Amino acid sequence: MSATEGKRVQPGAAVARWWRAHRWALGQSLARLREHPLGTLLTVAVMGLALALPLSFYLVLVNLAHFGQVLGEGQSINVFLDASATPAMATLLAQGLRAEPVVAAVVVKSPQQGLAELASLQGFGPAIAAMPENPLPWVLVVEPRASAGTANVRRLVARLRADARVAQVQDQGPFRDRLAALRAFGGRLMLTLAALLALAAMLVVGASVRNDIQGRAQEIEVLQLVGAGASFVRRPYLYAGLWLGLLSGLVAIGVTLALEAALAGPAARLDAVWGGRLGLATLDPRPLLVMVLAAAMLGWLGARLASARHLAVSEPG
Amino acid sequence: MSATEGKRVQPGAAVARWWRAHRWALGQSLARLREHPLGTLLTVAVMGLALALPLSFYLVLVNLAHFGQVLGEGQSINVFLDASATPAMATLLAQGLRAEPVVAAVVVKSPQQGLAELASLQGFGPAIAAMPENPLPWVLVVEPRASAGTANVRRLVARLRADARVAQVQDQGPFRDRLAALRAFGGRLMLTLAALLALAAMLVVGASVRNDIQGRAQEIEVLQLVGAGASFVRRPYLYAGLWLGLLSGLVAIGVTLALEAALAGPAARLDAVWGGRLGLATLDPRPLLVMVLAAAMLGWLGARLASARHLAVSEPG
Amino acid sequence: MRCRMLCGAHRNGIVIRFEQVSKRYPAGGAALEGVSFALEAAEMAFVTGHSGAGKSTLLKLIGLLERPSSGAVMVAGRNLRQTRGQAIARHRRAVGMVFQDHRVLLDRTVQANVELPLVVAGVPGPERARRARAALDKVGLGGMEQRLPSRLSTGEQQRVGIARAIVARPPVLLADEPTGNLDPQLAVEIMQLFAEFQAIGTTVVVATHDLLLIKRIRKRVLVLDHGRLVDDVPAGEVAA
Amino acid sequence: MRCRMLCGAHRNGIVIRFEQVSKRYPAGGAALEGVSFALEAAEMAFVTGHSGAGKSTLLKLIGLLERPSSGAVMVAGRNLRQTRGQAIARHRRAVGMVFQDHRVLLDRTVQANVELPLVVAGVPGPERARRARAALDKVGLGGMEQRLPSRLSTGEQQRVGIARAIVARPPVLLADEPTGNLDPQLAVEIMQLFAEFQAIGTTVVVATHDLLLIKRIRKRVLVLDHGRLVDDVPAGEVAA
Ligand SMILES: Nc1ncnc2c1ncn2[C@@H]1O[C@H](COP(=O)(O)OP(=O)(O)OP(=O)(O)O)[C@@H](O)[C@H]1O
Ligand SMILES: Nc1ncnc2c1ncn2[C@@H]1O[C@H](COP(=O)(O)OP(=O)(O)OP(=O)(O)O)[C@@H](O)[C@H]1O
Ligand SMILES: [Mg+2]
Ligand SMILES: [Mg+2]
Repeated sequence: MSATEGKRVQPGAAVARWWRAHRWALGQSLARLREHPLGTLLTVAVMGLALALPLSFYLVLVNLAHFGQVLGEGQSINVFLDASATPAMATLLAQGLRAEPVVAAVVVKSPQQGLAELASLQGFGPAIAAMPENPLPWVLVVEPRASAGTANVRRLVARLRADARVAQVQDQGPFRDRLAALRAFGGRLMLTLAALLALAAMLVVGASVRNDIQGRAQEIEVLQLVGAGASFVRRPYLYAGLWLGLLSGLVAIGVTLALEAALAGPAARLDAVWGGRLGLATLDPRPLLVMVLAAAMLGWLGARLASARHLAVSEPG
Repeated sequence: MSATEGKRVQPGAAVARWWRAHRWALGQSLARLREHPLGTLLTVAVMGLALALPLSFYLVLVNLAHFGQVLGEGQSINVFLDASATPAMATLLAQGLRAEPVVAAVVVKSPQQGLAELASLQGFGPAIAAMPENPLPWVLVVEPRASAGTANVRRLVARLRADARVAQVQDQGPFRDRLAALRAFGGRLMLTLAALLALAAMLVVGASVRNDIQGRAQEIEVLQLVGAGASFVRRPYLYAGLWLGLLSGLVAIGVTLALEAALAGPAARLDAVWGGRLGLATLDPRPLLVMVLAAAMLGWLGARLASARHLAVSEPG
Repeated sequence: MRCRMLCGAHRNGIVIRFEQVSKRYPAGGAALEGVSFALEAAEMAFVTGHSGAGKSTLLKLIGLLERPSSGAVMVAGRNLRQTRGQAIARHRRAVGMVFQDHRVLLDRTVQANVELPLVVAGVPGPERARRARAALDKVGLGGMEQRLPSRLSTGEQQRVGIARAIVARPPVLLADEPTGNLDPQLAVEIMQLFAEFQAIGTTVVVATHDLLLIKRIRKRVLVLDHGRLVDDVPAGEVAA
Repeated sequence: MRCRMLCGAHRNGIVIRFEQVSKRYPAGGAALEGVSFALEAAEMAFVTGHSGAGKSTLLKLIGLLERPSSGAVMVAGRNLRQTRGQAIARHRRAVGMVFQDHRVLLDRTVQANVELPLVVAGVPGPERARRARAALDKVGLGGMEQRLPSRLSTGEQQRVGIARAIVARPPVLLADEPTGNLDPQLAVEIMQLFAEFQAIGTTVVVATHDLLLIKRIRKRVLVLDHGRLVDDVPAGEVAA
């Protein structure tokens, strides 16, 4: 009598039915995207852009960090030892400094080296030649690690200043502070914008799936009226959300690559003036893959959230 | 017999009818937004965010330009004159340089001033005191204008080097090049992102109005069936687009202000390390007003574009 | 405004004329095939025939919702083939139509639905409300002005559609199966309402499959069969 | 699956029972008021009454599209009050329903529309197509499988809705004004189709205002008036 009576004895019928239901939902979700090519395109474009921007920001941030390290390189600390300091004392102090976690490298400059450097400066040659004895002290040129915090470096400078063997410490602290502040500002700016964009992407997904469901209110109602359960009704939307997310992820990658290409010129010039030391990072395939998967998940989740609300009408009034 | 026969003799009836039609469209457009508060909110939020980002970028760009100027300040050119140069020659040359469009200021340093500066350097005091005569030449410290292109500055440096009265020119050209490259990169990055975001905003407006119209396809058809003309049918959507745009513009301003507040801390720290010379720009009300008007126009335009396509079905089949 | 189009031909001569009209839809066979007839001003006619015979198509051609594939549809002496753009809207304002699928907006109040043609015609608010109430009273929906059609029975929705068609008192009234969801007594009342409109000069065309009703009301009957006009019975000759 | 719910009560005893059922909609008066009756398995009944009498409401209560404000609706011996969630979907799969407003999806082919209940039931593709074609043949739409309902006449759309209701051969069949857009001959054919279903054990309830049809088919008649059951005429006593 009933539609399904004939199937009941068949083995594996439940699996077959499950597979049929999913295949149908898959077909529906694809048909839906194909039916409204413009709408699909628009949604994918908007969501893709929204996702491309945080991805691009991520890349810029990675490069900025690198850039900051390169800039930080030149900012060494000059430690002038006391005039009474011996060569052995200088070597000992340098060794101690090299063991500090904050320090990347230490160069020891003898008074002779200092005088030679001074002599090479414009106009001083005759003056130095005329000097009766070398007035310069031993100097340690300390290069802090790029990763060392400014506070740690400042502490080291203070400790050196307190050292009895040290006559004076010449530190470009203000410059290092500026650089750190600049990087903190840039990082915060980028993070704030990225958070806003992620929010926008979520809103776009939500709005799109919500619109799709609203446009199909009649279809959903009919499915419910002919006895479809909640999961059956929801399935095509979840698949559609998944596809939209996937496509958006691909668009995001495309846009990011295009952005990279557009910025390649200025970036290369930037690198050139720094003598190629910036070594600007190219796109790592791993974050891209993560991005596509995250986008698909986001689409699915958006569809799930949007459909949960609409399927509440299944209950009779 | 007909609905309107009674009105025909009344004076000013056409104006009254025009006003009634517009009032009705206004009411409809507002009712429409109120009917779907969530959808309206979502659209306004997405469009607002999309508009907030270019606005924020604009602000950052303005500050970056300012910032670049401050950084550029310190980058003066030292012109060492020939040892045979007289004080009059130095003054004359300085006057000529001050007339150059590239030059912001010129400071003339006598050999005495130079020696005094050198003496104040650590460890040189005794050496200089022991010198039989002053070996230093006259020096002109030339400060280029921040707005001068690096190429122009480079040309000036080359001209000075070729000058017979000049012994040597000490120019931090590489640094100036670096700074210019950095600013070009930052500017291009911001402009590219802003263009992408403006595109996204347009897409969002288009998608939203298109969805609204699609959701009202039945209503539009009924209006056409009872004899509404194209402009009558379109009007509520145009008004709705206008409202959405206006609201989005306001949201954009709100987000931008929030962004500014969030960045106020790091920006202030940045300014502090530069000794308050950055004077970070606060929001100028004029671009904000322009933004709101542009957003409203954008909404209206999006509605117009989206409705133009849908109203083509008015023709009988 | 609408009288520019229809009032001239109103009380004298032919208002609707079909000359060898055929209609073929892109995705189907011939819905109408060589149909010719003429209706005078203040005449009322039924169009009947089996499901798919072409009744709705005939009414849609008069209301300019469709255009003929060949032949000429003349309304008030004008060939509608030349009607374009704004003139289509003007034509539709002069033709009140009850749609077979109601076309009532489910999310607007009953009153807002009925007022629509008046809004389009630019009638002021208070007069709109008064006339909408009067029309709703006539179809037995007095007191339901503020209800949403989604909360009405199907027959009640159908009557909202009827009230909307008559509210602007158009010179031509087309009704497509207006009583398909109404009980026999109400159906007769609605037909009498249409007859009243006819009496004050309105040209009325009603598509229906309700033979009882046709026999009761006794107006001219056009019979369609697979798109062809197979019979045209004058009002006097309808069997009781 | 559906037989868990209805097959037990199938060939013996009561399938549908109303006990003092009242229904008040939030935004209206009482649509049903103290209605009690019982329908046996393989029984066929008409529900009639004026527009707004409560016919659709009665069918919606059986199909679990609405819940009663008071009283009990029992289907196959179960009080539907306890039916929740997945069980509602299961109940609806066991009840084929023709909706007064058709509820046909205009942007899916006729075949896709008719196949919907089979898709939901998990019937394989080829069998779905075969059964959909058979159902469409029965309502006189053979050959229209690939048309879109938006390109059909209203009566044809209505028949798509009828084909969809019968395609899964449900043990209970509810039809709300299924012939409102059909010509008299087709209406009789559709009723005979329902009678065939009754003959193989289906319980059939048809809401209609077509008195001619009620007289021709001669089944039990429930008469509603302003929500009250005012008459219950057994099949044998219907006047010809
Ligand atoms: N969702 C609803 N909300 C409020 N009132 C409703 C709703 N549905 C129906 N009604 C009211 O309940 C009453 C009965 O409605 P019902 O649809 O059952 O009538 P019906 O007998 O099917 O009428 P028809 O022959 O016109 O289809 C009507 O007065 C109607 O206005
Ligand atoms: N838009 C369309 N595209 C293609 N074919 C159509 C379209 N509209 C109607 N048809 C076909 O034209 C024929 C006549 O349709 P029409 O709607 O005029 O019939 P009808 O007499 O009103 O029928 P009913 O009584 O069922 O409403 C039908 O066979 C129908 O399938
Ligand atoms: Mg029709
Ligand atoms: Mg009903």
